[in-house]
Amino acid sequence: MRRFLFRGLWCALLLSIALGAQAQTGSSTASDEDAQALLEALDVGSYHDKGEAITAILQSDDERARDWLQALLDGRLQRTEEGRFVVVLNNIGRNWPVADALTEEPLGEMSRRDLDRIGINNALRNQLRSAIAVVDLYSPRVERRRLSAERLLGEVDGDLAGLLDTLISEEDDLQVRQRLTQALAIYQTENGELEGVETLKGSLHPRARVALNRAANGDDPIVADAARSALASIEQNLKLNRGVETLYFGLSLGSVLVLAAIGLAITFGVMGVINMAHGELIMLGAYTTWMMQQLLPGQPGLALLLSIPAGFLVAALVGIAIERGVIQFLKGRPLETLLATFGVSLILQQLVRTVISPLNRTVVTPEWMSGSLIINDALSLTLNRMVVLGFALFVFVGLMLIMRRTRLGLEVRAVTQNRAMARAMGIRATRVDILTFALGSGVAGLAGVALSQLTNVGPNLGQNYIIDSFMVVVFGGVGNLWGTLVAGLSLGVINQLLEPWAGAVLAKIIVLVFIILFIQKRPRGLFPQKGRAAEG
Amino acid sequence: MTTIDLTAKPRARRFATTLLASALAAASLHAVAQENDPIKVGILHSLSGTMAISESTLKDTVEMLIAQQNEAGGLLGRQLEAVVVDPASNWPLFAERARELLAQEEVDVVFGNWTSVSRKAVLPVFEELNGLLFYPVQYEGEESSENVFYTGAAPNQQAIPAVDYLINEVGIERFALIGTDYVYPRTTNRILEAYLQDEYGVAEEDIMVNYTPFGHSDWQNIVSEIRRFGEEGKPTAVVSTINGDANVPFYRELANQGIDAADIPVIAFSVGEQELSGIDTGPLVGHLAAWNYFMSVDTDANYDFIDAWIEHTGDEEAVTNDPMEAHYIGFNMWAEAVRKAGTTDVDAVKDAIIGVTVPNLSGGYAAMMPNHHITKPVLIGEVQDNGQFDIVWQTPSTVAGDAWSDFLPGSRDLIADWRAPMRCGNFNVANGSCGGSTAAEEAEAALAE
Amino acid sequence: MPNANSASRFWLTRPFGERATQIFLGVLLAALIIVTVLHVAVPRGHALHVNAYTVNLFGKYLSYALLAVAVDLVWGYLGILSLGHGAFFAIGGYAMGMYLMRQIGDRGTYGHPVLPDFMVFLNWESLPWYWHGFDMAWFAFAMVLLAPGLLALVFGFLAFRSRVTGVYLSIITQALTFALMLAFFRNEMGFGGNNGLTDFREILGFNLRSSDTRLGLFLASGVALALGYILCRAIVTSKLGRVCVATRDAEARTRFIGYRVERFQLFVFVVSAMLAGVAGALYVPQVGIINPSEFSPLFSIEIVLWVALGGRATLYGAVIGAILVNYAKTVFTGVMPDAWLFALGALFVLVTVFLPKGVAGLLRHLRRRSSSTSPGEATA
Amino acid sequence: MSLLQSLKARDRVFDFMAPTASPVDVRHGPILYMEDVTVSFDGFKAINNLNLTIDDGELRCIIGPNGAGKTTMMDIITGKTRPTEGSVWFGSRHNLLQMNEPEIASLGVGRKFQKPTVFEALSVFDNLELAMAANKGIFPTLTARMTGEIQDRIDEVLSIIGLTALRFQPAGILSHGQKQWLEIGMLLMQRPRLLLVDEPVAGMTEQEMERTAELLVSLAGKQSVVVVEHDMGFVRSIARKVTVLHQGSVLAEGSMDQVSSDPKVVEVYLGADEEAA
Repeated sequence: MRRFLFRGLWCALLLSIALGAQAQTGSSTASDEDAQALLEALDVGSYHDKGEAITAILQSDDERARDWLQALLDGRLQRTEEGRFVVVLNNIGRNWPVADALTEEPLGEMSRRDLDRIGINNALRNQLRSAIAVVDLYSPRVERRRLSAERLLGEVDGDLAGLLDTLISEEDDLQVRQRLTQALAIYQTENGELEGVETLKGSLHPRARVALNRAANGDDPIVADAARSALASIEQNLKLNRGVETLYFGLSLGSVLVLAAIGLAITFGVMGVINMAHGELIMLGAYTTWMMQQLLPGQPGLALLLSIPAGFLVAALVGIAIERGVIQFLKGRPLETLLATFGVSLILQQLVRTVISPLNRTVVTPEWMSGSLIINDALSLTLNRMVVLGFALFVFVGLMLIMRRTRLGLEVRAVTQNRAMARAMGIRATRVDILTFALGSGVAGLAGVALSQLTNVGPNLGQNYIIDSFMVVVFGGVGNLWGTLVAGLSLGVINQLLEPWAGAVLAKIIVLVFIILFIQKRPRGLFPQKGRAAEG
Repeated sequence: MTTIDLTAKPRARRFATTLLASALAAASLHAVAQENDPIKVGILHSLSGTMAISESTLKDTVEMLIAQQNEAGGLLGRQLEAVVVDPASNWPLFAERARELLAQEEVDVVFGNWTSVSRKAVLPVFEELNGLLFYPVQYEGEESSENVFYTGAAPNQQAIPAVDYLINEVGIERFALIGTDYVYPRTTNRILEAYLQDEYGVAEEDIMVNYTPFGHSDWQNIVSEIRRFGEEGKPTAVVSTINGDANVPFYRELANQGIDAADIPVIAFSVGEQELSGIDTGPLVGHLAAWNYFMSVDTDANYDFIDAWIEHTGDEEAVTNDPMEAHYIGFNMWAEAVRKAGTTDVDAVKDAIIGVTVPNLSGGYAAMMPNHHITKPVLIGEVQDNGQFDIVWQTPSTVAGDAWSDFLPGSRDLIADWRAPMRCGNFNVANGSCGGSTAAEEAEAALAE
Repeated sequence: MPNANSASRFWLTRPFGERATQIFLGVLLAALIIVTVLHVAVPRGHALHVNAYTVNLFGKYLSYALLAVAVDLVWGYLGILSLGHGAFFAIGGYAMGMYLMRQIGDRGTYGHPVLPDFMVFLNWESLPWYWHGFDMAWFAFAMVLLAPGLLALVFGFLAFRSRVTGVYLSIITQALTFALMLAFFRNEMGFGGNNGLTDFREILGFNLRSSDTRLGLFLASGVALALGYILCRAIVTSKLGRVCVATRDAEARTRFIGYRVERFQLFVFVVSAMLAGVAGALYVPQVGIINPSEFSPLFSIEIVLWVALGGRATLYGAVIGAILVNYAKTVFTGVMPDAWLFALGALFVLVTVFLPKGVAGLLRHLRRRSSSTSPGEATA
Repeated sequence: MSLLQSLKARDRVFDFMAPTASPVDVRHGPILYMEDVTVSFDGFKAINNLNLTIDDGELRCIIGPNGAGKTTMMDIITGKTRPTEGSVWFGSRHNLLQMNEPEIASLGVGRKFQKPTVFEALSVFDNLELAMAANKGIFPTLTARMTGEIQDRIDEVLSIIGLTALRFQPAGILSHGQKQWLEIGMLLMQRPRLLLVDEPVAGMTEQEMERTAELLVSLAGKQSVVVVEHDMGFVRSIARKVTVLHQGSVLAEGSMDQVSSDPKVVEVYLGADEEAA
């Protein structure tokens, strides 16, 4: 891999010097024959020859070179039967729209059968990336320069190193300059130069650590000591970051549990209904998200936002249907509600299987939710989970407000405390039941919307969460939102703390056993609450 | 009808009974099968429950193949008739259904099963009632039954070439073996560990192994572990034997923690076109999969197959995958063997099918080996943004399936050969008996304490 | 039927005083005989012939029926809705499975005299301690009773002592079986992980792959069901049975008239668990495999449905329910795989909403005149 | 079977060989002492160092406004609630604070709830049989048989509570009053040394009340009876000695007339209640 890479960089270097020179003159365009010939060279069996061909393309300072390489990288540079090269614009389906690689004019659709890809492998892919990176060092666009600088960390070789000094001095973007300096320092450190070690002090980038390790084992004692001390301080710093990371993992897992369970906390806590179909309500929320994305192709973000109310609505409506259709007949028979709603869950699952598909559905993650928030080179927090965490808290606060501030909340609490009394005071308990159940179900729908960003959207989605949800609710204390929040988050954190040394399976088992034993000690959970449900 | 290898001491008794049973079964089959009534083809794939996702398409595949065969005039002048049952992703039910197919419906051949456990569940039934089972999914090996034909990949037809590719073509030096905790990943990873250390001298600390439960959905910790594992400077790859539903959250987590194929490529053995259809492949581009067939294979045979499939399902988006090709091959092999034998009688077909060669969809040929495994090419594909794989490497010639891995102490010196006179699924070349592994010394070890 | 109190003197013979028991045992016996005759006497291919496959199927139903009876004992008469009885069933099954594994001896694919195949290829160099002794039938069969019993004892002791009741109990029983499922999926546990235990050859020296053995197992299941039924009847018609019903309906009151409720609950719970274990042990050799999916919470809930459908607190109702549902399953998964889950789901809903007393309740409703004073027949 | 549990339980061996409760020592007269008993539910004192002694064979009425702590007091005696301070002795040998409900019950303390609770699914006959004093361990219960003397005992009680006709009917179908009676009957079956009766006549007709009165009076002497009642008329009709509880402690004690003439009592309670009655 490295062998390929360095050769790539070396020839890229020649090119870059050329480009550097041309910065004033502007680059030329090779004649179509030459261009055709250049591409012809790519269409060979051995990857070694392909490497050579790429070098050739780089050296021919053709302004289309970068586009060709990019197309090659994306596997969209293909050849027709009559041997002309085209770039595939969109490769979904059996017929693809293409454009001429040389003239860039669109040629309409072509059948897959008539096209041959110019294949590449990861090695070439790396060569191409680094080559494009070096080209991009000279790009007028800052973000391209950033990326390429990023990529050069630990990939610098002698020739490039010589070049970097000038680049750094010319570079006006601070970030790029820092990266380039680091890249250079790593190169120096690897070659056992003290100044490199100095610059790398406190840098958390893994490549820096690797370089320092090398230097620490190097033969020059002074450099070695410097490297060792640098490493020591870095290790300290890393430990801290790991701790933060694990905590974050725990909280995000916890937030998922809270989301999944909190709707249950309401239906279970207030109405004493054990809704086994809760998981399927979550699933419906997730499918709503998918639906929305189908309706609004190309705008996953907007679709996601819209599916928050939509998901709530869908789930809430189904919830009402369940309440009216089944649960109202089972007043005061919690265990029977368990059985009936379990039946409902089976039906809903199979419904999705037959109506939509037994296969999982693709839910796209919008730009602003993908990737991670980079705190430093060692710690970065994944965005989608951060959003979910925030969302969970938002839902929780929302529910709290509903329970504390609104008329409904008041009535709900009244009914929970003493149904008969509440009735006597003219609260329409049945109406409260319906609304409560709708609320609980709706929240489940919201959970589904969030989960669609983390896991499969498929018929079994619900099943994977129902038991955990019950555990969280019971552990936290039935009908107590705070309990659910605390229970969910703490279980999440416990789980993530255990996982590294116990392994995922054992961690889960330990948590379950812990909950069982805990219930023995405190049969009413963390925050017990008197009320109908509490009588079980 | 056959001679029993006299060296086979421990199994001889059971062996005789099996043959007896098979003779009886065969006789009874003849009793009911008149010349003109249709040949019954049993299909044993889950149509409901968790496995329905993967298996229902295989049922459709076999139905399609049967339809095509009938259009082409059937077999031996008789029409083929599909007998479909639903084991509902429930392992005991698999055994029950298998028994139904063989004892009740008296089918001539069965195509079915996906998971190893379901195969293990039906195995005794097929051996007892002497049926024929074609098993189309890649599996952990370590098995060769007289009544089962393994048209999926054995570890040496998938895992081993895959790491060869990683080491020789990509220059990988560290391996994270990540899998779901069941027998296929366990065995595969043990084979790979042994292989990497023996063949390439990869060091202990350069191999990381991790198992997760089915449908595992929280990959944060493991992925960040992988990230650190890969940050040590050596080029690193993940070898994934993660099963089904757990894949989506896994790849999502990879993407979100910023691990892309160029830094740490993931090569998967259980992720095919169908699985990808449920994932947003954008962030996955460049990750790898090792199979014996990809939908993107550029041959006319394949394009015809795809067109037929799309027509059969009436779904423009319908995808094909490796197990479907396995059934395609298996079905044709069986048909060929029936023609050769001139009858659907199980024992006759069992003898006839060994050595049968039929074209596969990737432009080569598949032959049935004496150990009831077949020859397959091994392809490495890279995920593309359109949910297809782009084939970046392939074995120069086809590889013969190995029932018993050379890299597991227990099975190193076992071979399977179902031709007369050996007729043995676990012949021990060391002590020349048909009685499994080097039992003697291991027995001492076990009894010692 | 005559009042339980005035029934005959010894508690074990009391149940025979009841018509329900007599009818039930009569029907069961008849069924066993008929099936046997039709299987053995009637020639193969004859319209009336019952083939090995069907016998095997019935055998499975009977073991399920025993399981259902066990669940009805705790749910119907004690009011404890256990969502974890699948666990006891599975443990009994594993105990039997381990015995059958050891019986394979050196006939496994690796021909190892001691280690089961899965241990050989997962590189276990020696037998884990908890596998010792299972090569002896008496030990294994004892474990079939003791292992589930012990689990029930410990779990029940903790739960009942701290007075975990109703929904909470149901949910932690669910947690119990879920945890066990995850545990048994782990290959380190040494129970074969997901593949479980399979490829059995012999039981007590009889070849498991012969239809005679299968007939034997079928009859054994029938007998076990009869005995289990009589035992449960004896318990519920005894004074203890009435204490259970009392506990179910008014736990505090029962305490105040001097019964240590938690001990009665524990006793019955353990008995029930043991019955479930036996059911599992009979189930495994007939289906030829035991794997962790038997621990799945969904299965445990399904068992409860059988009981609910048949009718709680009647015992024979449980049997009816178990056989009905499983027969339906066999039929529907065959003819309409897609619609099957709809049917099952609808069954859950309809039974709980419109048929709270199940089929048995329906039957009793049809013939009103029989006075229903035997304990527990009024559902709580 | 319940070996493990028996071992856990402090002071006993296997159920089936557990000794029946050792005789209650009443040589010093009183059968129940409550000394400086205090119960506080997070701060609020439901019982505030209550002192109460009941003599053997005495019939005692306890009255007091709502929240006076009458029911809590019963909970303490029967082991349902544990006091924060103080001591409760049954006779001079048994410390009730170290026993749980069943133990106390089998010692001879019977309790009738405010709201009548009988086993509705069981027949009247069964209800009485279960309540009957006997070894209530598991195996004795499992193997218990119906003997002639038990039959007689049950029939006797049935006639006392006048439910002979309904003996085989499920208790669920009884009227409210009949349930009250059945519950009293169950107390009788227990042959308790001390009966705690919480509002026995709630929801009874006049004549039912009278019969109840007679019954309770007739019981006194053989057993000690503590009656908590709101109905002043009823109390007046049976009371020899009356204790007035107020805010968890004894306000006054004595004959009905003494008590009702006590100004404190009149102030906090009677005055208001007399009009009501």
